Amino acid sequence: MMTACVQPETFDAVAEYRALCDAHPGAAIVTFTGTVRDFSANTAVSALELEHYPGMAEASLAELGERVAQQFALLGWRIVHRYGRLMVGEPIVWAGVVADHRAEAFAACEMIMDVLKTDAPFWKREYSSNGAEWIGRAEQDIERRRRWDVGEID
Amino acid sequence: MMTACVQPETFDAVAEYRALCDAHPGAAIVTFTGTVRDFSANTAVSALELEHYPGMAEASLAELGERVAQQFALLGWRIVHRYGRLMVGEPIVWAGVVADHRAEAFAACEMIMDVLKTDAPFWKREYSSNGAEWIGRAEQDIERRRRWDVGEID
Amino acid sequence: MITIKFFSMIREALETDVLEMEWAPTLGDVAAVKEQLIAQGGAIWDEVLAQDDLLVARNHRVVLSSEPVSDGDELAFFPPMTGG
Amino acid sequence: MITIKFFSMIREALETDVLEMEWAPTLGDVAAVKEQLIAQGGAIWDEVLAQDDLLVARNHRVVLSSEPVSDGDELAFFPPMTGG
Repeated sequence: MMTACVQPETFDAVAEYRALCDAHPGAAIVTFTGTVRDFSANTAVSALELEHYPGMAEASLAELGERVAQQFALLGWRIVHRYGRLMVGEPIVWAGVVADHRAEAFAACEMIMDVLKTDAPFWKREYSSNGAEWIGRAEQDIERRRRWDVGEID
Repeated sequence: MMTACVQPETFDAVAEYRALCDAHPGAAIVTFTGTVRDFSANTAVSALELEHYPGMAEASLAELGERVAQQFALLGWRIVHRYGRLMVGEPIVWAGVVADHRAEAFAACEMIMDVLKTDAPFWKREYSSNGAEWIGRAEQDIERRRRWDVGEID
Repeated sequence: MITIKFFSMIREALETDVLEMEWAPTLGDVAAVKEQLIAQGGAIWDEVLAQDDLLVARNHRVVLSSEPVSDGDELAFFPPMTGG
Repeated sequence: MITIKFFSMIREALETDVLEMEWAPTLGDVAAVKEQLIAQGGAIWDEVLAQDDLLVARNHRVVLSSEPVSDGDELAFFPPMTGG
């Protein structure tokens, strides 16, 4: 399994994990699940809106998966990213990778998340008691992105 | 959920993942799944035997989980480790952590695996066409263990 | 013809999702297209498109202002991405 | 009385899973227990327990040879661990 999916509907993270395990028995699997948190800079968040660039979003995630797969000799990978309006507790993003060894699996999954944060065309807006607010890019996300020695992915 | 489990029976990694997600909605979740690989240094492996030190194995995994949880402010964690005879493709070990942010979740899960490899009292023996052979500790496992600034866990 | 899309804060500030622009040899690179947009749009467009952290994509890849532009291209302007 | 366990290659080489030893004040630390085991067991025990990478646990914690031993303790000797 080597696919990326961009969708407005919620997804079943458990089913994603099962599908990846079933497709690739006998190796090291690392997964990341990101869900909408109910706080952000001390303001209660009620919902999140993710704007995306149709076409480019799908292409950038697919290219990211392929690049990471090549760099870490992955046996399989899967990225799911939502867009649209999400409620607190819902999954936003899911990434799973399969490698022969754990070092490669951890690095690959972390690279996917770090690069995706800054290079995939999604923009987050939070809805809270203060109204709607676009989220700025965090300095630590830029730092984490720099650890991976690749050019811009888009 | 903050528990370690040492058992001879196989386990359902998907059920472990579901239980962790259900117990902790709204955060960053990283999981590691390790299964019996069918190769090792070019010899076809048919089965793996894991000897363990009853009592110390449980205690060391519980202490590891607690220490990592404290270091990375985890909201939840779960470690499952098998012992006894395992067939190719079966799960050996599962670790899942929940944190507020992805950096902490990745680091915590990787630390659990790196420390567990060298500090938890399990010993692997591979069965192949060459007979049974105890597995030595890999140099890279010692290197990876050194990255985590904690004393010996047991 | 080139298609130009706007996203997130940029889209809101310009009150424009997408527009089309007749391609001409004078629109040789991204910077020239930006100048043309500002000439058409006026002060607000000047301010918004001058933002330091503005990103531009050509055919779904982030590029520099010096990137050549061809007839049929899709350009897009947007702020730093915040996925995941 | 102290309980002494052996695991993996050490267990196999010594052909012993577990044994008990009467505690005495002379068995003040792990090194003294090791000497006593070698005195009882002979050449093979001397060779096996002299291995550079031999680890020892006292009451489920890996310790140094200088670790004190008390009546009622559980000691264990084993090679480097290879879990996960």
